Amino acid sequence: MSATVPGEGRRIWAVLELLDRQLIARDGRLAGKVDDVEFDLSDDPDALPHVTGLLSGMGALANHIGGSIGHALAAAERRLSADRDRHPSRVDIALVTDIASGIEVDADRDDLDTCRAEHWTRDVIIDKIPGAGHVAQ
Amino acid sequence: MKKLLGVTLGILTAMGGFVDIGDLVANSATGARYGMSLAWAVVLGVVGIVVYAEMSGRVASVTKRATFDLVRERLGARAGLLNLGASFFITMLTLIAEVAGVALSVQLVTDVNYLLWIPLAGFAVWLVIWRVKFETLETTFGLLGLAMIVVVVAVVQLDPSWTQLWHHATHPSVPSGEGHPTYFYYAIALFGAAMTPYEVFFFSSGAVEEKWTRSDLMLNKANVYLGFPLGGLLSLGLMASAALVFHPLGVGVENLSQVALPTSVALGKIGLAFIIVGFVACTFGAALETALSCGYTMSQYFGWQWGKLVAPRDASRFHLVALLSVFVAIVVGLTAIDPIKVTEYSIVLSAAALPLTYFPILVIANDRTYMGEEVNGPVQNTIASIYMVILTVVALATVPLMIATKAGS
Amino acid sequence: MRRITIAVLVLIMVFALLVGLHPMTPARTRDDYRHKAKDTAESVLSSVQTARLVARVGSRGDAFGPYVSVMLSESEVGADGAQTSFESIQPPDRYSDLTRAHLTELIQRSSDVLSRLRISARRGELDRLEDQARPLRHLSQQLEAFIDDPGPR
Amino acid sequence: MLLSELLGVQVVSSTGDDLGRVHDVLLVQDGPVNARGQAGLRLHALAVGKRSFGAQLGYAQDMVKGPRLLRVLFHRSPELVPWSAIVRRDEKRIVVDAARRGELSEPTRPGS
Repeated sequence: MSATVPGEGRRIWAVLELLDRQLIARDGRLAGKVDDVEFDLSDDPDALPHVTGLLSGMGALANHIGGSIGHALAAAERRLSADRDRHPSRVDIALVTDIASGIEVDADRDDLDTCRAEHWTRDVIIDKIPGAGHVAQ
Repeated sequence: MKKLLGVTLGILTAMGGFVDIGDLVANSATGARYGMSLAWAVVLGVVGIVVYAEMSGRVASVTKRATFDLVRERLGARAGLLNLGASFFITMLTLIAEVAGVALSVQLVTDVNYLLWIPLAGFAVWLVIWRVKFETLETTFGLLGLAMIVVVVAVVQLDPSWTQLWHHATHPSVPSGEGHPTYFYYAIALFGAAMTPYEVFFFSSGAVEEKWTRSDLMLNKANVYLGFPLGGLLSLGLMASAALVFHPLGVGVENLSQVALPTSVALGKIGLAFIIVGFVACTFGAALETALSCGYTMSQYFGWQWGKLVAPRDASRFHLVALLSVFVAIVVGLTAIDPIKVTEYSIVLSAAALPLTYFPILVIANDRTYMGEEVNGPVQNTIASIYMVILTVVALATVPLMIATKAGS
Repeated sequence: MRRITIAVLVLIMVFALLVGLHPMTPARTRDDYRHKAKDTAESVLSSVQTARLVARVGSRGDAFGPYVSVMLSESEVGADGAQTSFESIQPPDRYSDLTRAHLTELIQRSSDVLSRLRISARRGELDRLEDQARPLRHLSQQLEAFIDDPGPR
Repeated sequence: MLLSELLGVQVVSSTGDDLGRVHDVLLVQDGPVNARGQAGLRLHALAVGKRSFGAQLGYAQDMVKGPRLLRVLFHRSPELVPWSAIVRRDEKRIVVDAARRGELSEPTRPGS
C-alpha cells in the first residue's frame, strides 16, 4: 500500500491501483469491477479535478475498452438491457472505505446499482432451478 | 497431528488431481511412438506448473485475489478481455474433452456407446457443481484419482530394464524415420498437458475460497512441491507403460481404451479395474475443475460474485456460465467429434496460451506494494524468468508446428 | 491493426483444424503414394497389434468382457477407417495400382479377422479369442515388411 | 469527466513538442474530508510517455521491481505533467504550458 505522508495524503495511481480492481460490498460480496472513474471539474480553472464516483458495469467497460471490441460489448449491453435507463451503474466515492487489492464499499451488495444483471439472472433463471437457495454441502 | 494429516491430504489430492484426459492421452501416445525419449518434456512441464502454481497460490493467499482477477487488474480491460477470450475457449475445449473422457471411461465397463453417456456425464458434472462443497469435491476426486498409481505398479510388474529406460529418458533423440517437427510438436503436447492453465485458475480460486492467508503458505508449498511432482510421476508411468508394451509392436495410441491395455497386460483384471476407476475419477474431477474454471475466469474478469461458499442464487451469473459451459460441452460432444483429437488440440493450444496468464502473475509476484515480504526471491525470479522465455518460445512455435506436422499426424 | 491480427490468428486456427482433421490429401507422384500407403499400413498394423494383445488378455481372463469388446470394435473401426481413406486416394500410375492391390488385400484379410474377433467378444466367447487371433501374427509380419518397403510383392 | 476520456490522449507542449500519450493519472488523497473521515481524491498530474505497457504493469511507476528481464523491457519512466500546466484540453489533444510542465520534476513516487 502506498504510504500516507502527513499533510500530503496518500498517492494513488488511478490506472494501476484503482481501475480494473474488484469492488467488494459490505457483506463481503463481490459487486463488479471499477470500469471507469468519474471526476468533477470545478468552475475554478485553478482547482484540481476530484474523484466523485466509480463506474461499473458493461456499459462503462465498453466505453473504457473502446474500439471494435468496445462497440460489440456496448451493442450486447444495449440489447440485454433494452428497457432500462442507459446511465452506467455508479458507486459514489463517499461510500468507498478502502482502496487496496480490492475496493471496499460501505453498502450492501443488493443495494448497489452495479448488480442489476446479477439480480436479473437470479430472478429469471437461477431461482427456477431446485436448490438454488442452499449453500452447497 | 491434525495439521500433518491436512498437509498429507493436500499432497495426495494434488497428486491424484494432476492427471486428466490430456495427460492420459499425451503420455501414452508419446510413449507408444517415441518410447521414453520425450520424458524430458514431462519433467519440463511439471517444473513449470510447480513454479506457476506456487506463485499463483502465494499471490492468491496474500492478496485474496484469484488468477483471472489479477490478469484483468494488471493487463487492463482490453488485453484482459482478449486473454479471457483465449483462456475461456481453451478451457471450454478441455471441458468438452473431459466430459467425453468420462463417457469413454464408463463405456469401457458397460460396452454401451459413449455418446449415450455424454449427457449423463454432463448432468452429473453440473449437479456436483450445483450441490457439492468445494473441499469435498476436490478431496474426493483427488483421492479417487490416486487409483492411477496402478500404472506405476504395472511398469514395475512389466519388469523393464531400468538402466535402458533411464538411458532413453536421459539421452533423448529423435527416432529414425521421424521428423524433428513432429517430435517437437509432441513435446509441446506433453508440456501443455502438464501445464494446463485451468489447473492454475482452479488452484488459485480454491485458495481464495478456502480463505488461505499468509499462514497457509506452507500448505501451498507442500501441495505444489510434493503433490505435483508425484502427479508427474503418474504421467511418466503412463508413458513408460506405453513405451514398454506398445512401442516395440508399432502400436499407436488413438483411443482412451488403449491407455489401459498395458496395465491389463501386466496386472490383469484387478489392475484394469483400478485404472478404469482412475480414468473416471481423473476425467470427472477435471471436468468439474474446467467447468468451474469457465465460471471463474468469466466472473473474475467482470467482477461478478463467484464461488461455492455462497448459495447459487447469490452467485447467479457464475452458476449460469458454469451451467451453459457444461451444456455446450454436452452438445459438442454429441456431434461425435473425435474426443481424442479435441484433447490433443486442447493441450497444444493450452501450451500456446500459457504466457497470457503466466506473465501477469509473474509481474504481481514481484509487486512489493501487494506482496510485501512475500515477493519472489532471486532464485524464484531466475527460474520464473527462464520459464517466461520458454513459454514465449513454445507459444510462438506452436501454430507453425501444428501446420507443418498436420497436427502431429 | 489488432483486428487484422485477430483475423489472421483465426484463419491460421481454422486452417490448422482443417489440416488436422483431414490427413489424406491427393497423391501426385509415385513417392507420394508410397508414403501414404506406408502411413496406412502403420495405422492398420497398430490396430492389428492392439487386437492381438487384447485377444491374449481376453482369453487369459485378464480383462473384463465389455472392455475387450470395446477395444476390438475400436480396432476394427480403425482398420476400416484406414482402408476407406486409402482407397479414396487416386493411384498416379500402374506401379501404384499394384501397391494398392497388395496393401488392400492385406487390410482386407486383417479386417476379416478383426470382425470375427469382435463378434466373438460380443457373444462373450472370450476364451476363443487367442485362437481366432492367430492369423494376425502373420499379417502383422507382412504389414511390417510392407512398412519397411512399401510396394507390390 | 471520465478517466477513460483522458487515457490515450495525445499530449503536446505549447511549443509544439510531442510528449506522448496519457498512460496514468496521479491522484492524491488531499481533498476535503467527507462524513466517513476520508479525504477526497484529487487529480494532481498526468503520466505521459511514448509507451504505455510499463505503466499498465507497474514498472513505470516503480511499484514492481523484478524480475530483471521484465524490468529491463518495461521500465521507462513517464514524464509527470501537473494538471495545472494544462492550457487547453479536448477529446483528441491536451496542450500543456512548456514553461510549467517540469514543475513536478521530482517525480512523486508512491511510498517514497
